[in-house]
Order: sequence, then structure tokens, then C-alpha cells
Amino acid sequence: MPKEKRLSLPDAIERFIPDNSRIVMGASLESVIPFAAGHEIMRQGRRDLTLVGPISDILFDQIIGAGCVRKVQAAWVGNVITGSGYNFRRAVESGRLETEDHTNLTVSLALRAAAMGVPFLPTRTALGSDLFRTNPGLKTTTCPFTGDRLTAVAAIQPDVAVLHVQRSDVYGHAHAWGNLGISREACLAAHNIILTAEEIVDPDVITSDPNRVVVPGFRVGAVVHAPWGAHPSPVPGHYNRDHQAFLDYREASKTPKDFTEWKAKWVDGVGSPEDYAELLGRERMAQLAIKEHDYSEPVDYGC
Amino acid sequence: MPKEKRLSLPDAIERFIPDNSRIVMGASLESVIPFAAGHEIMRQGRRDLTLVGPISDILFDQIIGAGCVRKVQAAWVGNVITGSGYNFRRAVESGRLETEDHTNLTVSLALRAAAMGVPFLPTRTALGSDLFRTNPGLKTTTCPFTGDRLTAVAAIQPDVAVLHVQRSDVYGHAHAWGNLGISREACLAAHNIILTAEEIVDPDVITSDPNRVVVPGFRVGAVVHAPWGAHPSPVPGHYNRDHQAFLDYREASKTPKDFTEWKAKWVDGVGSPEDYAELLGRERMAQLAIKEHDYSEPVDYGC
Amino acid sequence: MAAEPTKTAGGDYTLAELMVAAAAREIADGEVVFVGMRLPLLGFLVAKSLHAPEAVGVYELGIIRESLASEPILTMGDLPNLRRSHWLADTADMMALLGRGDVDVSFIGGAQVDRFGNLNTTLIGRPDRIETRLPGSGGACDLACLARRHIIIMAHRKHRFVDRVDYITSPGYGDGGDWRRRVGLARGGPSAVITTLGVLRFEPDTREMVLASVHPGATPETIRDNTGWALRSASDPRTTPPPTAGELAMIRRFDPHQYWTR
Amino acid sequence: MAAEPTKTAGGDYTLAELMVAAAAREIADGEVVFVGMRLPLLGFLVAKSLHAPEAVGVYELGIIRESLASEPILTMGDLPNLRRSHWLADTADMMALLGRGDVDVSFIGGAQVDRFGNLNTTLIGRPDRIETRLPGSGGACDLACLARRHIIIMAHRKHRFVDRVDYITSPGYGDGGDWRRRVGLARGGPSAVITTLGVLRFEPDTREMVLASVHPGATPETIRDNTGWALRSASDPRTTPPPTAGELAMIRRFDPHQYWTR
Repeated sequence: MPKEKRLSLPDAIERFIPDNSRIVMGASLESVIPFAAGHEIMRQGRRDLTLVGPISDILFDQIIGAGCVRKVQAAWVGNVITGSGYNFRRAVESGRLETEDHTNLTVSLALRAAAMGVPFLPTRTALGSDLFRTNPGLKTTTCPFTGDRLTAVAAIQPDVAVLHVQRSDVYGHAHAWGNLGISREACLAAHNIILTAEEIVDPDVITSDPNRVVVPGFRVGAVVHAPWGAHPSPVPGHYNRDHQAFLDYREASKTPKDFTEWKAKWVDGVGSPEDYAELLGRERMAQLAIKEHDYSEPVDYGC
Repeated sequence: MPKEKRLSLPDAIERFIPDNSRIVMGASLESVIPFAAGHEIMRQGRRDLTLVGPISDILFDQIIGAGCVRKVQAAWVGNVITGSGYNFRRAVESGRLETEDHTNLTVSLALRAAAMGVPFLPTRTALGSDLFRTNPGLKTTTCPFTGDRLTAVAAIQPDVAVLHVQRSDVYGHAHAWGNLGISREACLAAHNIILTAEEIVDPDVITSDPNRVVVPGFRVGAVVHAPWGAHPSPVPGHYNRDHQAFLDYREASKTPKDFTEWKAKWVDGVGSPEDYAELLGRERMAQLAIKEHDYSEPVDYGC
Repeated sequence: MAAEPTKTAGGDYTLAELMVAAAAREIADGEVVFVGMRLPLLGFLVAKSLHAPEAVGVYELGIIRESLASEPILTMGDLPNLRRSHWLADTADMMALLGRGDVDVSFIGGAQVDRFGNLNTTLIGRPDRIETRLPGSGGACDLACLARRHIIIMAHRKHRFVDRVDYITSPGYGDGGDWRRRVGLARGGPSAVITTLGVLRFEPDTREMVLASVHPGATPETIRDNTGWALRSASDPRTTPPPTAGELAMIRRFDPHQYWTR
Repeated sequence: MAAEPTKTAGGDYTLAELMVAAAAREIADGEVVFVGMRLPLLGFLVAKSLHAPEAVGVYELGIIRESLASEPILTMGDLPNLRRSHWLADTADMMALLGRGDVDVSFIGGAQVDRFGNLNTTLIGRPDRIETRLPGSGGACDLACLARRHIIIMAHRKHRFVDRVDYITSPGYGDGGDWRRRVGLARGGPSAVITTLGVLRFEPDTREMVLASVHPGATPETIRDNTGWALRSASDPRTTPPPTAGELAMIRRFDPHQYWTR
């Protein structure tokens, strides 16, 4: 068997995400966003990161607000339920943050290109758009067979993919389910993978269903036990989306002063999953928890 | 709900595979190869087909032997356990069969290109090889960002993908598990999909686990109940690989005369799954059947 | 970027409800719909439960649904939208359906739209002097490029309906005529713009936006006053039919707390 | 295309067992191995159970295994090879690992090999006048192009070891020197050729195949007689070490009916 890879969240971030890293997060778009990992990055005051993702809901806005980010390569940065990401707006409008504008499709292709080891992939999206003006990773090209005009999307090679999953063993073999977004590309493209997991399980649980694995386990660098680690985004099998948190965050991020207060409470003051749970409160957690279970029909891998 | 799509195997082949069709089969490489569907194509005497696939084990050799095929776009045609495919050899060496030589990677990219609606995809495989001499769907191209020399793989757009799966409902929602090969690309690329299934199940079985689905169900044209429909290839959850059948086929295909006899017995003389089961015999079926079950740990999709 | 419909349009329904009903009517039965957020999401749910029961919903997160979710949802990633769906897969596979031409219709919004239906959700100002940064494309550019047609939904205000958008995030008809073909877009383009004041469509040859119907309470004049170029009308613009009782019942079933349709 | 080792090499083991042991020794612990069929498959299983317990097996069907299958398998698609594996996925994802450079070593065979390690598994003759059609590349060309190194295993006969292959299915070093870089191959190339008579390697500069070790029972002369060009030797070719008792035990465990190693 491979080496055990279980680390505490601070150790995992310390070890695998130095300043200047390029990180892909929020690969499932709206679900299983690794908020706990993002908050640890903020606590450790990392600098000059490049964030890569399709839409990150509010996670990117928070990390940008903490001053950790130099560049964003993403399709959308904001608050899915309310629109604008105020930290993102302030950072871009004041010239502090560089952006490369993608679409959900081009960011998935940029990662898939890196995953495949090719420098670009072609697509018909974005033709005629101004994305070519604000993203040097997009050029037009010509099909050598048909002569068609196409968009060429340059590969994006992340240093680390941070993925939140439902369950993992200590070796980095993990099960993820729900809408997967661009998780597969993100993990295949990245040099290293950090998994945060709702549950750490026996290896037999994972090998009982190898089709449920999304990640090349041998490429995982750290496995972190992080219950409620994706709150306020939803995690199938564990908890629903906490809409109120997204509404509250809108108000809490309108001014830098408000954001500093929000961050002091929800990030800086949190030292462990237990701290976070206490802050959330039992009642709210009970409200968000899965109430009606709905289990998958098993399949047989016997021989 | 959508329309019911259940058809008999003869009706499905009759309706969706006319002469001159381009068909992708054997997308999982060595497992769940749709032998029953292939044999029905042979029985109906289809002509001028183009077969597309990575390696097909002996299925392509059989359909070629029956005279149904004009062209093969594949990475490998033979008998995995013994090597040569004799019908394939005879057809190529006598000039009756056109081939376009692929690799497993280029055939998967050709289908993925069609799936994505782009005319080509780039890769670093095949550079320096002679595949460019015998496959007009391969050209060299240059990366617009790096100037790297790359292989461009032209899209292959199949008319129909034939996929054997473990279970499907009558609407074309299906579960497949095991090694998936290029099944996803094949189904996304093809205009139409024929599913042959070991079991026809209640729709609730499928919706209990939407991550287990590999096929866009709304694009499925026909669902066929075909128990043992992939024999002699293995089907996880149902039966093991029948190695002896592949060894026997080697002998049975060495001469056209031997092949005609083999075909009379194993194809022409088979009118139903029951006929096939009788031919196989209970003892052999019991020997191939799964003996030790090994079920997947369930996951929760509740809310 | 959804519209911001805050006023009622008279009668027993809100403006947002009228817009949702108008969106729902753009969906024909059996169509494959790339479902967005907010009002379009509601529009799809209404269509699917009324006149388009065989419509297929595709969500860029990696979800395909041929049936309705069992509970109301606020965003497409809410767990009831995943549960008992018909395929949970990769964004790349959903985008493949789009790229291949399997998606009949999609819905998008924007901060700015222009006379040829180009949409801006990226920035106000210029790339080298940004006045207001907006969230960006998400999947909107992909939908505008690759779906067989798309519907635009947004608030009808003069500073949003501009002669030329500051930045084309999601291409419409460019500068009109056969522009899409010329830049390499093989199909598609906007077929309707549903606003807080009316519904607009595009002339077949010039591809310029024209007024097609006026919402109850609005007039062609109000609409022209709120449009940043000399908007032309269809010869006789209709009145947008108000939501039916059946449509309203469904809208309220899917948005029970009027989160999107107040 | 495996070798066809039919004779014993003297001692208590067969020639095929000697070749499997030689293949196993090419795998270092912790390496990611793209596992093929037949003798290489056995070689991987032997390495994994002896000196390379942390080797990772990648199978182009869409299988990753970090542990051994619980039962002997004849082909990589046999169900025991799927059961309790560590990832069942798409061929595209396995090929992504290969394309990105994550695969350290792979094994392939061929009908013809030439002095620069180019392999032919496609056709004997010319494309426009085919004498013998062979099965084709399968994944072999991908492995030869994209793995960090690959090992060739095949029968050593004069008509198979030719000056120039009729068709390059799986590129070796082309016409030698920096050919791979010139055609665009970023890495890789054959590092060893394990035959029925010996083991050959490649000179660092010219990339020409040279004799490195001679199997027990064979001689440098036999090997030169069975090679279609003037084969050069390392200054002092070793004797290939016979399989150890431990290696033999494992080979027989994984091929209990001597299907591949008779």
C-alpha cells in the first residue's frame, strides 16, 4: 500500500500551497466548494496566489478580500444567489487584481489540455467575443482538415487542486458524487491534490466501488478530515446549501470594513472544525443536514 | 416522461442500422462488447458498414468475416488472447477492406472531437509514426501558443453507438460499471444509441444513482433486453470472460470454410437469447457466472 | 445577471411572474433546454410542468433532468435538483451536448445588451480602464455561441440597452447580417429578448432587434425612451399575454417564498 | 504482440519465465507502470509482489490498481482485475496520465523492430501492397510516444530484427540521434529490448540498439546471426541473471496454468 497522507488542515496548506501557487478550487461549480481549505489559506496569509476555477460562488471573493490573490483565471466570480462579488470588484477596479476572462467551457478545456499534456485545445465557443481582448490564453486558429475558424484555448497547469469530497481513505482514494463539474480535469491537470473530506473511511469502502472514484489517488498529496468543510455550499449525502449564509455574505462584504469584521468572526477566529460548528450552531446545522435519505442501488463487482 | 424505447434486437438493428452506417462498438475495449447486437447485424446481412472502435476483441473480425464491412477505423483488430484476426487479415490482404489506422488515444480523441462539435483535437501521440500514411484523419499541426508540433486528429462522427450495459430502464436511462474505455465519447459522439442490457429495470433503480449513468438517455433510440448479450466478453456483475470461446474462435476462423461453419452454428442458427443459452449450455454458463458477489457501498443522494 | 423586476405590472401578478411566463412559452415540448439561474430556471420548470412535459433540462454543473425536482430549488446546485436526476456527469459532457448542437434553447441575462443582441456581463468601461467589474461569462458565452438559439432576459433601462456594448461577453449578431458565420459561429443567436417592459425579436436579414410585444402597463413609447438607440417596432406590436392562472400556480409552486418573483 | 518463447533456456525455468523476470527487474519501486498484456502483465505482477510494492498499475481499458488482483488473470479486462481496483474510469483519463508524463514505464511488443527501436505491429509489405496485415497499434503507439520510457519484449528472429521496419507503428528513436525531439516527441523512447536471446539497450548519443546481456544458453554469435543488421555489443555483455526462486514462485502464482510461460 502507499504511504498515509492524512494531515491537519493547517499542515496540508502550509506544505502544499506556498506563496505564488496556482490553485484550482470550486471545480464542481456550486457544490462541494472547499471553503474550509480556502479559509485556512486566508488565515495563513498566503500571498500572490493565482486562483483557477469555473464559478467559485463566494469563495474566490473571500480569498481575494483577504489580499492573498494576484490573478484570477475564471469564468465568473461573484455570489451565485445575489450577483456581485464586492471584494472582487474592488480589487479589479483598483487595479490590484489581474484577471483572465474565461467561460465555463474554456476553463474546463484549459485544464483538460494540461491534463492531456497538450498546449491547447480547440473549441467553437467564444468566437466573436471580446474574451480574446482580456485573456492571452485565447487565440483563433484554423482546423487543418476543414479550414474552420476555431478558438484555441491555452493549457492552464495548476500547482494544486483542492477538492472537497464525501469520503476518502488515508491514502487519498476517495469517493465523490453529485454534480462533478470540472473536478476530473482539475485533478488530472494539477501537479498535486489536496482532498478535504467529510469522512475518513476504511480503504475497503472506497475499493468497494472504484467507478465512484474521481481522482488519481496516487497523485494526492494530503487528505484532511474536514466535516462541514464545504459549508455553506451543499454536499450530497451530508448537508444542503445554506442560502442564508450567501445572503448574509452579500451584506458583510459591501465595504472593506464589513468584510474585515466578517473575516474576523468566520475565518480568523476559527481554529478547528469544532470552532466552526460552534459558530454555526446546532440548530442551523440540524436545519441544513440531510433529512430524507435516498440511497443508491448497489452494484456487484464480484467475479 | 419520455417515450418507451424497448425493442426486440432484430427490430432495433433493422430500424437504426441501415446499410452504409458508421457504427461504434466495443467501446470498453475488452469488456461488455455487444456481441449479440453484432451477431444480429451479421444475420440481417448488412452491407458496407464502417466499424469504429479502439480494440474490439473478436467482434469486428466476425462482422468482417460475414462480409458486412467496407471500412474499419480502429486501433487494433484481432483476438486479444491469441493475436491475429484471420477474417480481418484476409479482407485487408485481398483488398476488400479499407482501414484507417488509429491508436487507442487517437480513436478516443476522434470521437471526443465529434462529441464536442469540433473538427479536430490535438495530441502528442503518433508523431513520427507511419499512421499518418494510412490514416487521412491524422495530420500534423502547430500550436498557436507554443509553436509545438502536434498531431491533429480529425473528428469521427458515428451514426450509431451500440453499447452493452448492465441495466437500463425502458426509456434509455442506464447504469454501466466496470472499465468504461471510450463509452462516454462514443455515446456523446453518435447520432443515435442502441443499448443492449443484461436487465431491464424499474426507472427508480437508475435514478437512485445518477452518477452511475454514462449515456445521455434522451439520445437513446432503442433499448434491447439481451441477457448474456456480451458473451464471451466479461460483464461486471453478471459473468466472467469465456477464455475458451476466444481460443476456439481462433481455430474456427483460420479458414473461410471453418468460419462459415462457426457462423452457421453461433450466429445464423441463433434466433433468441434462449437459443444462445441452449448452445452455451447450463454448465458453461454456471461456470462463467459470478460466484462471489462484492457489492458497492451505497451513497446518499437525499436532501 | 437576471433582470431586476421590482414593480407589479398591474393585475394579480408581478412583473417577474409575467417575464417567467413569457420565458416558459419560448420552450417547445421535447426541446433540450440548457437551464440557467433565476427567472429562466423558473421558466423551464413552468414549461416542463405545463406545455413541455418532455423537455429535457441540461445544467452546466453536470446535471440532466427529464423530470422535475421534488422540491423547490433556489439554485441549480441545490440537492433536490441532483436527487433522482437522469445523469450526473461532468461539465465537459454537458458542454459536449451544447457543442454538438443538441441543445435547442438556452437563457441568459446581462448588464448591457445592444441592438444586435450582444451581451455584456464582464465590465463597464474599457479593459484598460475598468469602471465597473461584473462577474463575467460563467457559461453564458458558451450558450450564446453554441445553443441552437438563446433567449435574453433582463431589465429594460436606457443605460443597459445601449447602441454598442462596452464588451461582448456573449455574442449576439455582432454588427448584424451574416456576422456570426463570418466569425466562425456555426449556428444559433438570440431569438428573443424578454425585458421588464416587453418582448423583442430580431429581423431575419439585418439581425437588428425590433419590438415584438409590449407588457401590460407599458407602451411602445416608454420602451423607446428606455432604449439607447432608435428602436424599431414590428408593424403592429402585440400586448404580451399575461400569465394564465395555470402558469401563476406553477410559478408560485416553484418559487413559494417569491424569492425571485416578488 | 508477445514474444513466442517456446524453448527452455536450461535450468529449472522456461525462456518465457526468464523474460518475465527480466521485465520485472526493469520496474523500480514507486513507479507508475502502464501495464500491457501477456509477459509484461506478468512482469508487473512479479515486480509489484517482490521489489516494487508501491508501483502503480495503469491499464488503458480504464483501470488503476495500487494492489494486486486477488486471483490470477489472463487479460487485463478479466473481472478480478477490476474488482477492488483503485479507479475505474475512462481510457481518456488513463491516456491523460500518459500524456502529462505521469507514466514512468510501459511495455510493448511487435512483429518487427529495427536498430533504432522502431516497432511495427501494423503491416508487412507496403501500405499500397500489404503482404501481411497485423492487428495494429492498440495503445502501443501511445505508450511509445508518451511514456517516460518503454521496454520492448519480443522473439529474437532475423526476419523480426530488421534494419528498417516496414511501417513505424510505435516510434523508437526514428533514424537515431535527436530524431524524437525533431518530430515533436517531448520525452521517452525505448530503454531496453528483452528478447528470446538476450537484453539489448540503446547508446545514449546515436540511440542505436546494442547487446547488453545474453540469456543463459545463447551466445553473442547466435544473437548476431538472428539480427538483420550488424549488431554491436556493449564492451563486455553480461549473462542475463536467471530468475530467482522468489521470482519463479511469483510467476507460477500469477500464471498457474503456464498459459503465457510454458
